[in-house]
Amino acid sequence: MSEFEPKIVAFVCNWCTYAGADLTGTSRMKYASNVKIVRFPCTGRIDFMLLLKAFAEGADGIIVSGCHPNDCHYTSGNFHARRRWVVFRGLLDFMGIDVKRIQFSWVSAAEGAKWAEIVNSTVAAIRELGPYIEYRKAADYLAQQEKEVFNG
Amino acid sequence: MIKLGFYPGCSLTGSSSDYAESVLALAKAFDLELTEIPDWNCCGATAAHNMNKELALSLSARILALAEKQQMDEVVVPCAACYNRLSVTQYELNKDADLKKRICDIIGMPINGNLHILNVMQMIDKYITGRLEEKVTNPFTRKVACYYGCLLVRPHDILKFDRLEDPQSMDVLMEKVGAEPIDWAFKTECCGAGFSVSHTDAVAKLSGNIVKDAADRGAEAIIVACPMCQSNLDMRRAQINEYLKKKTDIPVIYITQAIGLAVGLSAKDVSLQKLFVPATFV
Amino acid sequence: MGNKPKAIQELQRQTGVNVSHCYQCGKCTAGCELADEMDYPPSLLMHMLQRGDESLMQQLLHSKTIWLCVSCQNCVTRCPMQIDIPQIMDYLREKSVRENKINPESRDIVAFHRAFLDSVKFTGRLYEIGLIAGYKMRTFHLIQDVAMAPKMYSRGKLPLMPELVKNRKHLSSIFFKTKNPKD
Amino acid sequence: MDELRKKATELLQSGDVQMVIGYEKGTKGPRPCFISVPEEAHKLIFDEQCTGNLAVYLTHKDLIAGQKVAITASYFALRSILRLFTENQLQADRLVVLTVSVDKQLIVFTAVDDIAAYLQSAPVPKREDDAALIARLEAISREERWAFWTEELSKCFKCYACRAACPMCYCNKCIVEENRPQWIQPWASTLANVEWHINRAMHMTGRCSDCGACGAACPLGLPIHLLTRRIVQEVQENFGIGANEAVQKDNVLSTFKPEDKENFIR
Amino acid sequence: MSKIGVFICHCGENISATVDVEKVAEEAAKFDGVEFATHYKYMCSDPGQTLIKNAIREKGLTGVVVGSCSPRMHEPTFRKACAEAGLNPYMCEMANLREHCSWVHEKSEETTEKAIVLIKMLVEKVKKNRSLNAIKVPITKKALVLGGGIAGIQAALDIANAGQQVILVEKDPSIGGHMSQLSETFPTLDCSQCILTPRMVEVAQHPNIKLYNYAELEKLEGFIGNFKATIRLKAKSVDYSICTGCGLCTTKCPSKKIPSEFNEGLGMRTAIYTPFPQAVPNKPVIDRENCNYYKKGVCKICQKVCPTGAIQYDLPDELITEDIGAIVIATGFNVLKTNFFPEYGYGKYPDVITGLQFERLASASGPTLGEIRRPSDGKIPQKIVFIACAGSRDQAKGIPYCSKICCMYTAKHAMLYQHKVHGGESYVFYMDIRAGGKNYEEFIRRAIEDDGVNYVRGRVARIYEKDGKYIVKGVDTLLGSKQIEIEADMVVLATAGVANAGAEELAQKMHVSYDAYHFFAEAHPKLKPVETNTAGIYLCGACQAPKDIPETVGMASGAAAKVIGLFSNDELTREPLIAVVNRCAPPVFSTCVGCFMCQTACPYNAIEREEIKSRNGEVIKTIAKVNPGLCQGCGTCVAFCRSKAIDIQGYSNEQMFAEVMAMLN
Repeated sequence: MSEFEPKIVAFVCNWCTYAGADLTGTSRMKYASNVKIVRFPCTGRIDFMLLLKAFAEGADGIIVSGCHPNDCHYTSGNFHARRRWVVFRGLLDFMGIDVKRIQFSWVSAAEGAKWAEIVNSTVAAIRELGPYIEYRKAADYLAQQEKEVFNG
Repeated sequence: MIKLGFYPGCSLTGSSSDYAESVLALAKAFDLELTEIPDWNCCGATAAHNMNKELALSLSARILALAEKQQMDEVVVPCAACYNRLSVTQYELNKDADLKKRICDIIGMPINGNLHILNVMQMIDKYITGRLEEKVTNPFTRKVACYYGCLLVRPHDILKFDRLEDPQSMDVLMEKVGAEPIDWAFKTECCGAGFSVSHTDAVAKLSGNIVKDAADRGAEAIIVACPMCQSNLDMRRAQINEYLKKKTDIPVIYITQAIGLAVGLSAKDVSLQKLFVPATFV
Repeated sequence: MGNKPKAIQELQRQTGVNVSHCYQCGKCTAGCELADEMDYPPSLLMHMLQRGDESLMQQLLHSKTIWLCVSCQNCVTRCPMQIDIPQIMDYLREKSVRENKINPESRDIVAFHRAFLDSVKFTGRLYEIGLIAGYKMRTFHLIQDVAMAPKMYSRGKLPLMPELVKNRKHLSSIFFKTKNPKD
Repeated sequence: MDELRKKATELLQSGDVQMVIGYEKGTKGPRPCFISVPEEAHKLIFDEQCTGNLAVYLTHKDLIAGQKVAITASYFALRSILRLFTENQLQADRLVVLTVSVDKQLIVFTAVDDIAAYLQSAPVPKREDDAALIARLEAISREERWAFWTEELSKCFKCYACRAACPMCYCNKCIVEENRPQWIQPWASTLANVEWHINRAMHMTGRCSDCGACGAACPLGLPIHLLTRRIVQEVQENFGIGANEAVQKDNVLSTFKPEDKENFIR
Repeated sequence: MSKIGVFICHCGENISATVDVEKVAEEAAKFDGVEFATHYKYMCSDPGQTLIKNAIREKGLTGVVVGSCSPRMHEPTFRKACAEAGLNPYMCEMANLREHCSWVHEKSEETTEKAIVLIKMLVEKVKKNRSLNAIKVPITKKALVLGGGIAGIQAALDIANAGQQVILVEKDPSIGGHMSQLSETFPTLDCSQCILTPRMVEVAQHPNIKLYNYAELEKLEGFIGNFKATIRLKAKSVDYSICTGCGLCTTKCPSKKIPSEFNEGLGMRTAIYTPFPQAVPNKPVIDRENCNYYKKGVCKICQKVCPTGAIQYDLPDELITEDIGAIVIATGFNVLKTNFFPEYGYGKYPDVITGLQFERLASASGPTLGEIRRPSDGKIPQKIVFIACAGSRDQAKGIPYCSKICCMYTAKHAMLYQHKVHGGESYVFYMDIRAGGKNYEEFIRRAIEDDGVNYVRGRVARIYEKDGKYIVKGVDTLLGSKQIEIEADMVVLATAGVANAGAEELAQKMHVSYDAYHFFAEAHPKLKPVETNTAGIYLCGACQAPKDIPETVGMASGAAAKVIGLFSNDELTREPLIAVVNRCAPPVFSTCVGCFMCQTACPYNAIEREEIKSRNGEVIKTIAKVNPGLCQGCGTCVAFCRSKAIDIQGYSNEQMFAEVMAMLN
């Protein structure tokens, strides 16, 4: 299991966390390369379906990060997002989907160090949890179906 | 009757028996019951952590463990040095799980690390202040210099007691019993502590500066809450006067003695006669 | 930490103090009670550690400074970089003892510490007569403080019999398990 | 019940409405009926068996076809109706809402607010069996819950009866029909099914009447209504908004409080 | 079939040092839809851009992906380049290979791997991009300047002199800020008031400047070119339309013992007051906290004595709204008070003062008329100690940064002291002398060489009072860390410059970001020093970080130039990255079902109702419509809309979906 390198997708907002991650870079702080960032205008834009898709397509963990409350570039996008995540997490957990694999955080444009810390701690946590095959199994089944369809 | 744990520490059983006696007398007067931690040992004081950190931690750890074993929640530790060592030890163990494990193995006892360690001021604050003023029958109407020493308030972020510089807790209490605490400069400067015997000149000098400033500013007594400070400022007065090249006769009184007197205890009750430099005004 | 000398890395591991944090403002020395007696005042000591070469480390292990430090915490309390100098002092003292490099002029202090610990080792508590006796044996300051003893005794501040901890086995085991090779 | 029939007859005769949506006796329990001539009003029944959520028909454009209609609404249907008003899907002047209270009183609502008031006063029909199942699912481990749901949902063959039965599913293009991008694969398969039901539930946030029609409609009897039910609970527990309240609010997810819970965010 | 061009930048060594750029380009070339892939040392350079342009023309590219630095840095650059080559600028995307890859990972296979994936993601995204056209919105040509210190004054004057309208809002009764408190200024030692006051008057008289003193920003809505600002005019209790500023009231006011803010507590003022003689506007306000009438309900003396009857006790706060096109934040800074320093006596020693207080002592308009006297007893200090870095560069006190101005003004203080107190002895305890700036080092040397100021390298551990002297326990680290004790008559702490109280709150009101110390954050540390990352809001002066006067003035003019530039167009082109509601063929018209829940989700009220009517004018359907002028493109509505009827250009569902898929497959 120690060999296992988790795939982690980060959904971040452009104004705080993306800028924060830029700062991590400009300050040359190092973090695990498992994480790849998808840039959104705002956490309010992040569609929960994208999280499900990420898991289905092989992500073992997900980071969702944006501006601290009251700091949203668009005033309240992050507040809307927060509510969405509350309900979403509740539902996922009820369905037995592993919410421990989704790390939500607020990282401001000034918090380069925090971003590195979030990434590294998440990578470590997911390494512990192992690959999320459980979820993908259901997906593999989907993939097969696809083949059948395509190969007539 | 409120029951509290009690750790006298070595000096209170010897050179500072007067401190112990006055603490107990005061506690009794306000019906607090102080129960000694059974079979307690020395906290290791300066010697231990100067020579061997692990030993220092282990010695203090044993005391903590014993107290916990008695289901003590709060332990009163009058000696500033012991108070400091015990608090620091508990903090270090709580901070570092591996260290805690190592030490617990050495002493062969478990430690939770949730003991409330109270110095005398904290004891008074928590269980006496409320009833203090009304009990004052014989106000301690003197100009006093409250001397805290270094161990009582530092390291600040561990002890979290009073404030960084120019602490106030003793002054506040002394005011309550009718005294007039002076604003002076050496509240937390070190008295030479552990060097009492081994480097007496240093003690004479450091304590000297303290005594001098207090005297110069017209204090009639120096109030302390630490046996080491007391013995250095009091028993070492000969050497101090030598260093200062003048005779100072300002007595060094434990806060528990002063408050004791104020609430009507006799000089005997608080063992005032044990001072080297007598408190003539009493 | 990577490219620092071994000794400094070790120090950092033991004390958690990164000596590079010190920017030599000297506030520690300014507030130190005994700096004027020290051969290397705290801030200078810090700088020697920063330079990190072995000979400087040796000078420190042989220094009076480490034994003159009273651990009053003035320095760390005021240090703008929150550098725990007392921790470093403890570390250096222990190292100095282990490597047998105690400064001759500081023997008294060390002797006192040893006597103190012996007393604790054998009685579990500090037995002042024992302590003084032990100290004098070690230092031959035979007449020092003789004047004081009677005064103390008369004031009941000097019990002639030691108070003993019942479970002394327990204590000696603690001493044994934490034994410092050179002690 | 006679009152109800009398009222229905009236409404149709007076031409106040052209159709009454109600229940009639069916082979196994009540079934929906659509009455457009006074003579048939006698068919109407309304009792505690009548739980199906008739509000679903109110958004069927082909059925309503611009007519004024009356509807006999169960407790949950009333919630749905409220919600449909909030979402601009109904016009008060083209709809007469009727219900029969627990003490068998016919109630004719004259204003939308009256419905809200009634919902507050009237007792919420209990659904112990569901509560029990939810409790059981909460008790077991996450892995077991996942096993349970994947097992159940692997059976789903996407007939969308759940969607058809839901008054809130009135979009003219459902996300499962969306193919740019193809959010959810159209064919039935465990993961696609899971995704579909998560979407269905999420889309119900703050809108669901908790009537359970989706579950009832499922030909395989999958307990999918538990998902929407859970959402209702989440909203209640986390935002303190009850179902009756939620259906009148703008929307739970389009509004917020600065002090909303965020203990899961670092 | 798309023809994508991929351009990998080495960024000198910044990327190529840890990422195998050749390999990345090589791999990228294999992605389907990629027509052309290459790498180059500096893509942003002119030849780099030409490379891209040529490729677009020659290969007929339909999309471009540049793998280089953060898009927050160069997206505009490359989009412009594409446009110049005839490709729609929004068909260009950037992959962040520097900040998010090469700089944060070690050189390794994985790092290069990641870079390749990042490129792939953007390639897949750009395939789904659509050509977009910039949006035009009108600009309200009126600027709001917050803060009437030298920064605000300079910015306001520059903008006004360019013929644009300015509203200047100052929270205090008078403009002037900290600069008006200063005595002489380094390195020229010319009198602060003398150079400032004319500017203050100019502001007051300028036809294009509307000044609101004793006012604060209450609320800010809207966006660049179209802000709506609500300003609170705090009740002055004086009707300025009648008040002649004769000052009679201030002389007659009975409560005279209020510490004067202008004199940093070293002088007193009355309850009805103008902060200082040269105040602009030179009319009083009543400080209601300290006025007898408001406290006890009796007095009204000022009203009795006022010749014009201008005093009106019942005037309430007033809220006004202004349409604004751009904003300049110039709210300045503050300095720590002496009570911040335990080791220096928690502020209990009257003659241990801050540098700003010393300015008042040294100022001809100050409480001592420019003589250096001890606040406690008015004696002239024969021995004075200046302590630099008081709070600054002090992690333990939560201020690890250098306050920048202290070295210079401390030297100035010592110099002034030596000039004013002959035979006086002055010491400066310093850690380093930071005198970067024109004639600054020379200035310091003058203090040391000509005026004989004693510079001692070391920090002071503590100060305590003894027999009317202050014992300063310091150290001289250059004497092998030797302790020194100075018996001083007075001590001046160069206390750290900190953000104004309420800066955080103000930042949140305006949605501009701020740093860990609550200073406002510039959009880019080097290339956008006067912009915030909110379009149309600029900043200048010490509200961004401690600064001296020349720097502040320069920055203020810079911010002003940005505003003037913005106002030089009648309309403003905005990025078309906004939400749109889809439309489709009848009878559906749009998958929007008109529930209008999105309206409540939109922070900008940008969503309107659109009625789709039949030929004979009856409403068939009502659907949502996004007002392109108002939409800021946050996309909250998009994630919220269950029928996916709203999508956002540039971050569309298809684009984001493609990106995620590309990353994981």
